[in-house]
Amino acid sequence: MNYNELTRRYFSSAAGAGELSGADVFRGTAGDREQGTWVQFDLQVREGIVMAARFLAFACPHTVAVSAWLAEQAVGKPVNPRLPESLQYLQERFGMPVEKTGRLLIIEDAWLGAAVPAIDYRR
Amino acid sequence: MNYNELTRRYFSSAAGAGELSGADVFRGTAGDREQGTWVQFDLQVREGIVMAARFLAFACPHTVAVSAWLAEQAVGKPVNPRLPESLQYLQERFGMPVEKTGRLLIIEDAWLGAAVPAIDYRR
Amino acid sequence: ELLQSGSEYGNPSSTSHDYGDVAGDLVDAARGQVAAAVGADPAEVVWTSGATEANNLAIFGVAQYYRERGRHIITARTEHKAVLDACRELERRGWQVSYLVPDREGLLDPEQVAAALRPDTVLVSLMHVNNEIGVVQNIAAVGALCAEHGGAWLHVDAAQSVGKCPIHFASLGADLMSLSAHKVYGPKGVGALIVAQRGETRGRGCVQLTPLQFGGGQERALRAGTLPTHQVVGMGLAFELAMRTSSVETVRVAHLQQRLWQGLATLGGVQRNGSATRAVPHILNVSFEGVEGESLLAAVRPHVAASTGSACTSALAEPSYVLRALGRSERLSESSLRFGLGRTTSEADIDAAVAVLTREVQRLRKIAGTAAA
Amino acid sequence: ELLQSGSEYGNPSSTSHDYGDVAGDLVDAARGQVAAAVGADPAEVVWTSGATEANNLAIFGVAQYYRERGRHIITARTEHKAVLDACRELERRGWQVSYLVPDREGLLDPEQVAAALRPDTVLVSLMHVNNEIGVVQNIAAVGALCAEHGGAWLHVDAAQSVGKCPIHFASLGADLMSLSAHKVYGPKGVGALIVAQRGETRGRGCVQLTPLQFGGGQERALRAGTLPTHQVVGMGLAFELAMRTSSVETVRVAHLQQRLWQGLATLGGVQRNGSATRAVPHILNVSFEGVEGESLLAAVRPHVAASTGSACTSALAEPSYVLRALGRSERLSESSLRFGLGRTTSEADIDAAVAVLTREVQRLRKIAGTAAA
Ligand SMILES: Cc1ncc(COP(=O)(O)O)c(C=O)c1O
Ligand SMILES: Cc1ncc(COP(=O)(O)O)c(C=O)c1O
Repeated sequence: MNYNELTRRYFSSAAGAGELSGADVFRGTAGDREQGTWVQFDLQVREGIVMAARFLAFACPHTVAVSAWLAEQAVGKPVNPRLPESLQYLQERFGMPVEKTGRLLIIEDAWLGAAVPAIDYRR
Repeated sequence: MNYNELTRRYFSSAAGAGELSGADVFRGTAGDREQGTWVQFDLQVREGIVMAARFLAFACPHTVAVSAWLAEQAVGKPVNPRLPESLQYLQERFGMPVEKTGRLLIIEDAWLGAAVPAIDYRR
Repeated sequence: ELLQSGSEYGNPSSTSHDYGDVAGDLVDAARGQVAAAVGADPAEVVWTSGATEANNLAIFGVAQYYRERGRHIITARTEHKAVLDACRELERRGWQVSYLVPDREGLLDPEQVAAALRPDTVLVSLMHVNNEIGVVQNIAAVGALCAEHGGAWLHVDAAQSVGKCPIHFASLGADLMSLSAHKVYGPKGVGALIVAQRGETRGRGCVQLTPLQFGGGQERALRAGTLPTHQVVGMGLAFELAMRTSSVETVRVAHLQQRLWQGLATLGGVQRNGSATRAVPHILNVSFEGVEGESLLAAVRPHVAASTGSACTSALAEPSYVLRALGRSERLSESSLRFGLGRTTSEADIDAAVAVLTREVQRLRKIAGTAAA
Repeated sequence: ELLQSGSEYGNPSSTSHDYGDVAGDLVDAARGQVAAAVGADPAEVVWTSGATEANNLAIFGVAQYYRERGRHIITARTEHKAVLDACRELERRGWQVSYLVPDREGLLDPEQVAAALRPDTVLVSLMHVNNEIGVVQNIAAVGALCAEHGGAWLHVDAAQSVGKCPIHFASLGADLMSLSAHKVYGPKGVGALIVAQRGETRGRGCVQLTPLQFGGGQERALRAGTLPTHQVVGMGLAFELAMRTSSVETVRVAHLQQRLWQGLATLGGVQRNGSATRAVPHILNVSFEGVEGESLLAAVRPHVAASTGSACTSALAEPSYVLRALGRSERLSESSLRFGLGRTTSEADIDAAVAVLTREVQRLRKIAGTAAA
């Protein structure tokens, strides 16, 4: 398997790996380690702004990289009820083979699992 | 096909190749060019002694070599109603594959075709 | 690399080694070189251990895959043993094979193929350039007939074509084409089967094959086994060089062949085998009357690299079945020599060969008592 | 040589070229080297394009030849794909195949073979050294069972054995044995099938085979095709070197393997795959808990040449069927690495590999949230 530069960079740094805790932390998880892909996002949200974001991923390098990127870009912005980019765009940017589309959906589920309650909470 | 030294020597010199003529020349032929092997011996015999011997052979190198050797060794000796050596000995000396045993029989036939009348003539 | 992988150079089909990546690039480049040299698409190249395997893969592969559709195959008496022996084996297994007989020049008339095609014909296997006499068959006409028939795939043994005459897979209308590296100055033990992928455009699907060897899924799952990178690279280079030089070289070789034939013709009692006009100049096959075959070869072989019969089958030391198929007698077939002319052949080589042959044939005719013949 | 022959180096099966004579001598020498290294007779060596072809030739060759005697074959779940895929194809063609399941250590009990043998069994095909986990099967015991049965021939895939552990064809009671050059530091694209010729002494004739590829009569008419002299010479040399160095080398490699395993074991959550005692030391296969397989490979591969699954089949990127057959879960099979240790591996390499693996597995476990696992 070959990985593009972006994927390699986020896979090897994986800067935002970890967990957060606290009353203002919203967590979303999706997938199943036993099935080969599991992703978790922790978003710390204050007044609608993402103060910190962490991820965990038992997953392939593409999935790790996309998750790491999502966590990184979220910080400092209003919490977003959708992914910041389309799945197709992410797939292209990270050079993810089509066979892995299902893993993008797992990422999306985990993301929404954290972001949607955060939004709801604000309301 | 590999040939031993003796075969190579007699095949490439083939010194006694040719024909003889005259009242004292006895000729024996055997085989058939169309079948792939044909041999002829001419023996010039005076008072029971082979004065000259020639051969012709449309044949493989082994057959040519054995024929050339037979013609050469005969000269100066009493005409011999048999081959001077056993077929087995010739086969070994000239490194002739067993598949070619039939060709030795053709050589023998041609030889006897010349030598036997020469003997009969002497009697 | 801290620990070595199982193999020295990596497995080009492996996606998990860096070695593999480099090897894969080299193999892809070679695929491109071979494809370009024969007018095929790189994706159509299936590497094999030689044209023998390619021929067997084509014939058994089609026969096995289409065995429910039909069990009739058309080929010719003058094909390479790899084709003929595979067909014989299929006959033992219940297939029927029509063996076309060429004319006295070694040429087939496409009408013979048309007449032999049956509803249950699944394969026509014919060679492009004959390895013993150099004649070139009209494959494109046969390709048209097969396309019209609809059910018969066309396999072409082109092992002798590359570098000797133009060959363009896509234009031949063939579905399968066998290639060999060592006939083009490449390494022995590597070849390819070109397997068409453009069948759709001709109104029927692409040809399908049952593999000969299984395990590992390499080469579109058509040919399992670890790819020998160095061999494949050698074949690619050889084909690229052949393509670059062949037109200039062909003119030069044609001149040499002319010179060789004219030199030998002055001997008298010599016959040229195969068409002189519809042939590549790299092969000259001559029958010498009045000399026995084995002696002829033994007399000239220390000096001239000629062969009797097919160079590939002479272990069996039998008269050439190709010449026999042209109507030559058994004797004359045996006393025939095949001369290969190529890159390293010079005019001086030709003149020396003519001198040796003239001397030795005359000597042998004297020994055989056929000098007047 | 005045005129060149058709091929660059002459055809070793050709008896009519001087080139051919030299090539034939080289091939004979290589035949002797290979035979000596594996306890076979030089006449029993049939050259092939690798162990893939050798396995296919053995399996299809026996099945086709003895198809009237019986159509049952015994093999194991942990065999190489070349064996398993050939058996699957035979199943499609109407044969029956019993796939033995090894124990959790990867070992077969000869009793399993005894229980699977049927009157119509024509072939037992088992490997000697497993390519993924290195375990060594008790082939001699199976050989005795086959001899007793009388109708079942024994084929051994010994592609991974030479240079790694002693192998002696004549003592194994096997009838057929597959070899590969590139697993012994030889060239890719060449191997051999050893075909026993000493059957008479065991009260039944020798094994017979229907060839896979026809044409030309080379290799006792069992394998047609131009022999690649340079490849075969390379294989002969590789086998001779393997034989000379293997006992010293094996001790050294065993020490390195020990060091590697102990280094990795300190990580915790690692499992060794396959028997540690009945195995060659050149292969270590380890499952890493709590990390995903593809990421594991991606993280270590720039530094350590390890592979997942069989090195030969990883183009397909599926969890190792060998580890699955040992009862490992799909996940754990995916997050397993196979390390190959050999001539060029040093202690420093091992220590560096342990360092990289420790760092990366710990990192990935942190990312995966499984660090405590
Ligand atoms: C026309 C033709 N087909 C097939 C072959 C066999 O090719 P290879 O030696 O690559 O197996 C040859 C001879 O080499 C040939 O001349
Ligand atoms: C046990 C075993 N059998 C067969 C093969 C296939 O050998 P080759 O690559 O020579 O076709 C391999 C892998 O190379 C192997 O490890």
